[in-house]
Amino acid sequence: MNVSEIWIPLALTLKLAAVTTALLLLLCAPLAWWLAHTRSRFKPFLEAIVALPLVLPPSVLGFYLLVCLAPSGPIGQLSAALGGPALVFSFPGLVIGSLLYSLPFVAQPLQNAFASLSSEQREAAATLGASPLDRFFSIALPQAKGGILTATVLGFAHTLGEFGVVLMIGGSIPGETRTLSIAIYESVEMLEYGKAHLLAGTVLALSFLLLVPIYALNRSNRFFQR
Amino acid sequence: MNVSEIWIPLALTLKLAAVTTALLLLLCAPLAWWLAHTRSRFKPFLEAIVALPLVLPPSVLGFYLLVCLAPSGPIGQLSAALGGPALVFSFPGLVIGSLLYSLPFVAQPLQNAFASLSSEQREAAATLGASPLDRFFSIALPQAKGGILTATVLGFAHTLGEFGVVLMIGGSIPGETRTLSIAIYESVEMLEYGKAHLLAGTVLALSFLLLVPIYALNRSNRFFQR
Amino acid sequence: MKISFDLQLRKGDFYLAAKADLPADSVTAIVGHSGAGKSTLLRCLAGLEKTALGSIQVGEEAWLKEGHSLAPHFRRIGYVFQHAALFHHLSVAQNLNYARKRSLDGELFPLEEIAQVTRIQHLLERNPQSLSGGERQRVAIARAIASNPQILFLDEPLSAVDETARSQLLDELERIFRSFQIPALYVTHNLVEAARLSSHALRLENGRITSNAVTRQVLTPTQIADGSDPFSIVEIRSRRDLPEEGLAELDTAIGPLLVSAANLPRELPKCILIRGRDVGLSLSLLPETSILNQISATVRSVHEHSASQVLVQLSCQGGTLYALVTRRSAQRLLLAPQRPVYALVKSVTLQAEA
Amino acid sequence: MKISFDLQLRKGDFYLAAKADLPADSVTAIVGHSGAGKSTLLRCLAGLEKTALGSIQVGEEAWLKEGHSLAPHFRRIGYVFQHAALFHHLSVAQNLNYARKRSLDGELFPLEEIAQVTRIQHLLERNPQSLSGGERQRVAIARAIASNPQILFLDEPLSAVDETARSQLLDELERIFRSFQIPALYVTHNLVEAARLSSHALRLENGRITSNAVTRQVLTPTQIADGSDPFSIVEIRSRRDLPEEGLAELDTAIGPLLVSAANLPRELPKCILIRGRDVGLSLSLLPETSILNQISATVRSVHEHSASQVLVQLSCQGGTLYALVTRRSAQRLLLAPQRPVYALVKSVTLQAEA
Amino acid sequence: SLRIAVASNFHQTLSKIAAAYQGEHPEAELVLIPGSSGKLYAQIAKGAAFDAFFSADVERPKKLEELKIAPPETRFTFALGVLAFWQPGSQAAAFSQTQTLARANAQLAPFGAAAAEATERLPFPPHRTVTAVSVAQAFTFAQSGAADSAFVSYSQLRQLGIAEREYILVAPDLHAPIAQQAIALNTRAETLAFLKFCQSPHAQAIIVADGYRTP
Ligand SMILES: Nc1ncnc2c1ncn2[C@@H]1O[C@H](COP(=O)(O)OP(=O)(O)OP(=O)(O)O)[C@@H](O)[C@H]1O
Ligand SMILES: Nc1ncnc2c1ncn2[C@@H]1O[C@H](COP(=O)(O)OP(=O)(O)OP(=O)(O)O)[C@@H](O)[C@H]1O
Ligand code: MOO
Ligand SMILES: [Mg+2]
Ligand SMILES: [Mg+2]
Repeated sequence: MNVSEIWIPLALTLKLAAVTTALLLLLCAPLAWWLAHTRSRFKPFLEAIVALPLVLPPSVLGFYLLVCLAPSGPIGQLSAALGGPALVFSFPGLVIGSLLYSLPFVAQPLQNAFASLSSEQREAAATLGASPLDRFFSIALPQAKGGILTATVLGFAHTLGEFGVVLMIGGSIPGETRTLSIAIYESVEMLEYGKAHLLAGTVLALSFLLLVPIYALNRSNRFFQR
Repeated sequence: MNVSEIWIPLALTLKLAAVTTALLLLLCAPLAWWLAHTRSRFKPFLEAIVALPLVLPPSVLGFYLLVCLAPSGPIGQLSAALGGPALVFSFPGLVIGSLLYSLPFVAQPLQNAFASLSSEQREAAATLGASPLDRFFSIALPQAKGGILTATVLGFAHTLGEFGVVLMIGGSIPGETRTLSIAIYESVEMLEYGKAHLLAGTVLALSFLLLVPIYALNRSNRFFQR
Repeated sequence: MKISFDLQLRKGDFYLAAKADLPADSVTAIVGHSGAGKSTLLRCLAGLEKTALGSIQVGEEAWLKEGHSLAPHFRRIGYVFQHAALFHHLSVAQNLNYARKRSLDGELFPLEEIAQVTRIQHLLERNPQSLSGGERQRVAIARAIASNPQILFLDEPLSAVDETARSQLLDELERIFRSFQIPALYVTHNLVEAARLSSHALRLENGRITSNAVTRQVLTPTQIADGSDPFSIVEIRSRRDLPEEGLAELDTAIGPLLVSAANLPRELPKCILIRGRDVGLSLSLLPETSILNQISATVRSVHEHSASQVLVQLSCQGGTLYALVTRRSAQRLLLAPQRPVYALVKSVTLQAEA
Repeated sequence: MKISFDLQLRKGDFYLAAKADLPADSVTAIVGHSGAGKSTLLRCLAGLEKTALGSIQVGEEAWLKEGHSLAPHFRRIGYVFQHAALFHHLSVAQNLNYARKRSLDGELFPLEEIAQVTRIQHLLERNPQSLSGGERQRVAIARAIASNPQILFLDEPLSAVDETARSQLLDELERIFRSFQIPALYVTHNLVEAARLSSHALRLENGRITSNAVTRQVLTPTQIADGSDPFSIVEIRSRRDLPEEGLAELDTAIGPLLVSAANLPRELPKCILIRGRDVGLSLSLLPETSILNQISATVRSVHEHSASQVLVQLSCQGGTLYALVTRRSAQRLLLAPQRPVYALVKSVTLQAEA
Repeated sequence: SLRIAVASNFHQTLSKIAAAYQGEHPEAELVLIPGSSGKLYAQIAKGAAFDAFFSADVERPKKLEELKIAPPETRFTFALGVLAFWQPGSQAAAFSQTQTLARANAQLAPFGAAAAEATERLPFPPHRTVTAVSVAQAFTFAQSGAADSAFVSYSQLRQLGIAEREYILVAPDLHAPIAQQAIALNTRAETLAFLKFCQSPHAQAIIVADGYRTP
């Protein structure tokens, strides 16, 4: 087994996880903020909808996504009409799938973190001349750090490990949609246990090496934060 | 397709999700509490370990679990030596697998919720004669309600939808280890799309009907809580 | 400049309905019992109560008008909250800088000066959550000033501050208000503090404004029926310092008064407070005593005050002075309208201090 | 009962090293400037500072001994925090009940009575976060009492409370301390409050205990060099009420004093406060004035106080009284040791009030 | 380049065939995409850009042909699976020793269907059957020790070099043939050329050597 067999899917996986997590944070921040503060009657419905991607098995979710995103499907047609990229068996498609599948893991911790912020300090910031956006970035985000970290870790790790959705709408195209988790899965399926152990070990070690400093960094600021 | 084809796997799935979530909450509460308050140097390592089950594809995690839990594996032998039940192809085995797989979704939101509680009120409770356990139940838990709800929903929903691990260590025995998500997966694989739609629709509708009142309940208390 | 508002707000059982015109170029005190709605009124004016109805006009700007509310960050206020509300994720210095960065045009007081005035220089690198109660409140005051506000809202800013610091901070606040011309709304339950700092005052009772006038009038003893200490607020016309004795001679509405200069702000204060209980009465002049101020006066009326005491309203050269004396003395001195007396005021009691 | 402690605690740059023996059967005031370590000391005694070293002995119980610390919930204390620390997820009534349910044996004050005394009956169903500042502090006091503590720790409990409520709450606290025999440690920056409530006092400065004695002595004007108002604390021996006039005649260490009975607690107070600035001096008796208390005295010493004022220490029948007068008067009356004078004290100033 | 979707169980063998093909046609680029037949089918039906599909069954290629997703008359049987009964670690595999028997789901995998049929006809004692989604998973169940016996594909045993005493090859007459079909998904010359190669004696030899039979 040569290095590129690990390296290519690894790079792809990291890219997918990074893009997905970044997009999810961007998308979920306003959503979570709204959910944390609204008094709308529709809030429980929206919250339930956010949680729904979780309850379907990933490959089934992938199947429905496939139906929607295929060139013949509603979203696929829309994308084609707008001159967008092909959404199945392509990287953009994987991103869409992962976005949907990891949504709850990012949205919910964010919402919790935002909801537990006291309004006192934001009010103080407002009287000091901070606009709502300014308040969000200068007060709410730093104070919600713990929740944002959790959202990021859960979103990133879940995208790393996900393969049901990815396999279905991605199709395991080397270098394009064949992520590390698919490579591991396939190794097991093809009885190449040695390779599977190696790949799984790599992912675990890498994740561990990534997570420990992140958590350590968070911890070192904790004293100041409390 | 007759009713029992939905009903039996559905009942099994709900039972698995309920048992897993309940156990996870019990196990994770002290863990999360400790993580939220310790100043130990090992904290980042433990936090990283808690997140690790996420980064492996579920069926790969399932594979390793299978190796450990099989009668010849270390845990399987232990269980047998202690007169415990068989851990593969059995409900207890599914519970163990789901526990591991859903751990981060329960532990992390709990930890966040606990960490964001101010110590002031617990200190006040201590001076009023509340023991540490009493404080935990009478002050920390109610005030961490939002985080506990998120942990419960994420844990429950994720167990509902999980099938990679379950498939691997459960072996799809009807009424015993064949959960709804496996049934849906199998339908899709068998090109029985009609049945798949029906099953998936049922899960979605049920989850929605379950989640909306839970969130609504949480919301109605929010005003008082803030 | 002027502030006019007409506000309505419901919060549970509590209903605020407050309408007033205030001069917005000086300090206005807002007094009233606990729960009267003082904090709520400030919050409405700051735009923090989203459900407040009515109108707020500050100078040329409409802060609240039917259907339109100016966002809080556009109302150039500096707000010192009753609970300091410091930013926990920033150090003390960063808290000040936060305000400074968002302050608009206009001449700025240097941060060092602000820190010095509020005595927080040694705390700048600290985390707000490690501060003591009094330290926190001083940082909150400093932060509000750092934002270079057009108007300061202060909600009991000195309640956690110890006596020495309080009296010095009062001095400094007074100086800041005056020399930097920052008008202020000042909520306090300390009437003496109110009298000392403000020229105008509002009294709130159960969500309504029950008086709105110059401080002297609002805090007038006969207006205040709540058992708190009655006092007179006497206008000062001019001042002559006697440096060798550390005294100042004030020309006031009730005649000349000798006061310890150290107890006066550097600027000429507009008025001085004289507590009713600090005023004694005599039928004749008393040369051989330490009482330097002996003011010729006429009894205007005598009010019941408590089982043992009466409040005597005196006329002195057209000014009004209140004396609180025992019923026994009143009988002994035959106090009644028109009776000429001397009001005895120890000069040392004349400190304009809380 | 007695409390002995010898505590060390480092918090950043701040170092607390406090050792003292206190009587634990009465109220001990803890005074000192902002940041002196008053709150920190209380927290150590309550067991809330886990890193505190040293020892605490309360009566027979060792709360802290080398290697062993009694958990806070076993120290039967009622703690009123500087920031109320009410439980937000419970209503006011539930907050009280929380404390009540966890209270141990002993006779209990009914919750209704506690609510009435602290004037929070109308707030029982409310959410603590909707309360005004003063309301919160009153609920915190009520909750601490509801826990039926062996000893009360109060950290500036009245700072957010308005004057009327404060004076009434002080009365009630006094009554509670006395009639229910709850000893207390009372942190305040208000020396008059300290003098009124406590029989013993500690002064903290920069983490050290600089005095520890009966209140009279700790708060003695010549001990306090911080520019705060000097006052005398005069022991009361007996009391005779004159109901028809609303007055009470007190037999004190400096002679008989006439005081408004309404200004005295129902119980015989141990001592009365006389502010230096409320004491005038005369060379002769003044029959024709409202000043009822004219006490024959001898000047013991004259201290510089400020540019314009001197503090005169007087001997009256063996008791000590301080008068604050202008330098001008002191010169005019030729005040010097041994000079016989009359101390003039208006009875209405003799209210044991903050 | 050619993108060939292949049922997981045949992936190894097809790699060898592809290598041989590339030996003869150095310019050819072949990308193999393994997966379960059902998943690959769904993807092809939704327009996945594969050039050929090696299924584990007959059903799916036939359906693609019927739905006109695949061109007509390119479908052929490339291999017949050989069913094996495996008892890992045993000295001599015996049906009578079975307690937990793993096999693939009869409805999902042709090996499963064949195993189900064979089970009826062979002398098994009472036992528990656990089903896997694929024959690969059935193999894993046995390999991990979770199940003591399993119906697997002879090709898998060959691939891992399992000792002969541990398994019994099931007679072909005990079940319907496990026909595996391939189909072209377009009529490009390269596609057809490769499919043609797979039917060549060279390829057939590789297939047989890996534990399949040829039609
Ligand atoms: N959500 C609510 N429901 C019911 N009453 C409320 C609510 N919020 C505030 N109040 C009441 O409004 C009244 C005014 O509160 P506010 O904080 O303005 O008082 P305040 O005058 O500032 O008192 P303090 O001097 O004690 O700070 C209080 O009695 C308070 O209990
Ligand atoms: N973590 C810390 N690092 C550095 N200094 C600290 C820390 N925590 C507390 N301090 C300092 O300890 C000192 C004592 O604080 P404490 O709260 O006991 O004061 P206090 O006497 O109660 O004052 P106040 O009257 O203002 O409430 C303060 O100066 C405070 O700044
Ligand atoms: O739950 Mo999955 O499809 O096994 O990632
Ligand atoms: Mg208020
Ligand atoms: Mg303090």
